[in-house]
Amino acid sequence: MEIAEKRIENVDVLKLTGRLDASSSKNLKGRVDALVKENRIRLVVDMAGVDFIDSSGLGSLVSSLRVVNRVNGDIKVAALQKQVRSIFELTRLHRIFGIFDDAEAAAKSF
Amino acid sequence: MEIAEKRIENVDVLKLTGRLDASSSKNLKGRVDALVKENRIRLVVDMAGVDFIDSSGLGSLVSSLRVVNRVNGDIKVAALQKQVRSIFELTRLHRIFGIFDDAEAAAKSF
Amino acid sequence: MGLRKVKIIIESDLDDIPLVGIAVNRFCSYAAFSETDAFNIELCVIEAVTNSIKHAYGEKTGEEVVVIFTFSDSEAVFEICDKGKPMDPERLKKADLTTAHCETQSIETLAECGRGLGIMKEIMDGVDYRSENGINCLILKKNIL
Amino acid sequence: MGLRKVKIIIESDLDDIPLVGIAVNRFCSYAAFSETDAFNIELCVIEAVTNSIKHAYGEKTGEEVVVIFTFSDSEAVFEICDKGKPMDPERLKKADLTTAHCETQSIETLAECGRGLGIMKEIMDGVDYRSENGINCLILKKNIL
Ligand SMILES: Nc1ncnc2c1ncn2[C@@H]1O[C@H](COP(=O)(O)OP(=O)(O)O)[C@@H](O)[C@H]1O
Ligand SMILES: Nc1ncnc2c1ncn2[C@@H]1O[C@H](COP(=O)(O)OP(=O)(O)O)[C@@H](O)[C@H]1O
Repeated sequence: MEIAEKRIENVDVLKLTGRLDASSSKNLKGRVDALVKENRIRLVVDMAGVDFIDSSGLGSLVSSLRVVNRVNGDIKVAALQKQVRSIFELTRLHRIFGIFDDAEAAAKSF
Repeated sequence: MEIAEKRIENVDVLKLTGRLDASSSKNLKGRVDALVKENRIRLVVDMAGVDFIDSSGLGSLVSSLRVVNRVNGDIKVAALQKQVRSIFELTRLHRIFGIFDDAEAAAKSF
Repeated sequence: MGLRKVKIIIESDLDDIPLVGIAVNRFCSYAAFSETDAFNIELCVIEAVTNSIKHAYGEKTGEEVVVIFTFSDSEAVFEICDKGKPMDPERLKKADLTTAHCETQSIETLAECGRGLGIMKEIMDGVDYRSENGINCLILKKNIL
Repeated sequence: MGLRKVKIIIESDLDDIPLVGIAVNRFCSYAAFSETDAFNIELCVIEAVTNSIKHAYGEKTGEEVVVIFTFSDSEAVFEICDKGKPMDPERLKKADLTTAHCETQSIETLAECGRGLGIMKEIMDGVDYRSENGINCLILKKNIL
């Protein structure tokens, strides 16, 4: 999985491409931890390019959210592919994350 | 691989779908042998639905052609997918078979 | 088509898991599952392989995980096997995506919630576990409609 | 990405060969080969597996054919191994799609022409054969550009 970063105003967007699984989820958590250290705690995870997610990937999103919540920040999720969205719903994580159609809408929601 | 048959005037069209390989090539040879026994020796093999061919598949076309040629019939090949066509060319079989864009054109060429 | 069978083997390295995933996905399409079913079954097999590497082998590399795929016209079966530490079968029985600590709204509890076995039980038509002669196999079944 | 590795095993049944083919095709895409390269490499691996079943095992079922796929950023290697009758290595050396009996216009001679090894030599960057301790492996290499 690749992680590309950009900013929309004061929001950091992490654009993921590939598979968010047991191996790559460590990279996501690492990036979020690094951003939180720099006090960048308004985050959007753009999942348009994520064509596979498993419970480890979901777990990394939840524990990233926990880290960011603790410092009163938030993570919004954007642009879920159909199958990935259905796994969010199966595991009920759509109740925990703000989910948006695209990264712009997610960034504006802060 | 599936083989569907239809007639265009006095030509028999064998429409193949799937993989023409060591396993399925036996079916093709069997069908051609059966048609030759009924003296149906103007044949078109419609390959539009064939997304894979190997040397066994090519071999079955060549030996079918031999059987049909012996009784003064012919086999024309129609609608090769791009990758399949390049294997015909690699093995120089495009010099042996009349190759047409579609089954109608192949049938008309008799 | 008769009974078809293929085995995929990787070493216990998380980075090799996608190779199993993409192969399983294509096998499912070949067995006439829909794209959605293929995605979901791929997910379950990957959860099982990940569990073997993480829990049975404790992420020790150089061990083997074997996935045996058999299918007929009516059913697809995946056996995911390792030679590591066996799982307590109660884990499988109790796994449930709707149990208290996975259903809570508290992000602290949610983060701790294991979802792999629960996902498998939701998606597959059968999930079994067998440990015999040092070989542990999780068996996933899905009907072909 | 480091060195990645996966093994696929089927029994010596021609009907199981497509399972190897579709998996190899996806592995090639994953290793960043083009669609055309993936098709051509799939073809070569299938030629090799077919030869193991037809020639090494004489189509006897119940024996194993193992395909080991390893790849790095620069190269993909497929080892296709059986425990059947070894091949005379001269067969591989002499194989050539342009040799007399494959180039003739005579349909009688053409029908007899074996093309599997010749195709592999045309498409791959390396084709080797090794037979040791009762295990025969054809080794196919393709550079990743
Ligand atoms: N293959 C296995 N071998 C040993 N223990 C396992 C295995 N699979 C699962 N377990 C145990 O069952 C628990 C629940 O697994 P699971 O639902 O997949 O969630 P997670 O892996 O995220 O903890 C694991 O934490 C582990 O203790
Ligand atoms: N894996 C193998 N084991 C034993 N003999 C083999 C093997 N592969 C090829 N051969 C021999 O080499 C010959 C040429 O093979 P090939 O070029 O693939 O054409 P074909 O299989 O159509 O004859 C075969 O006829 C066979 O005698």
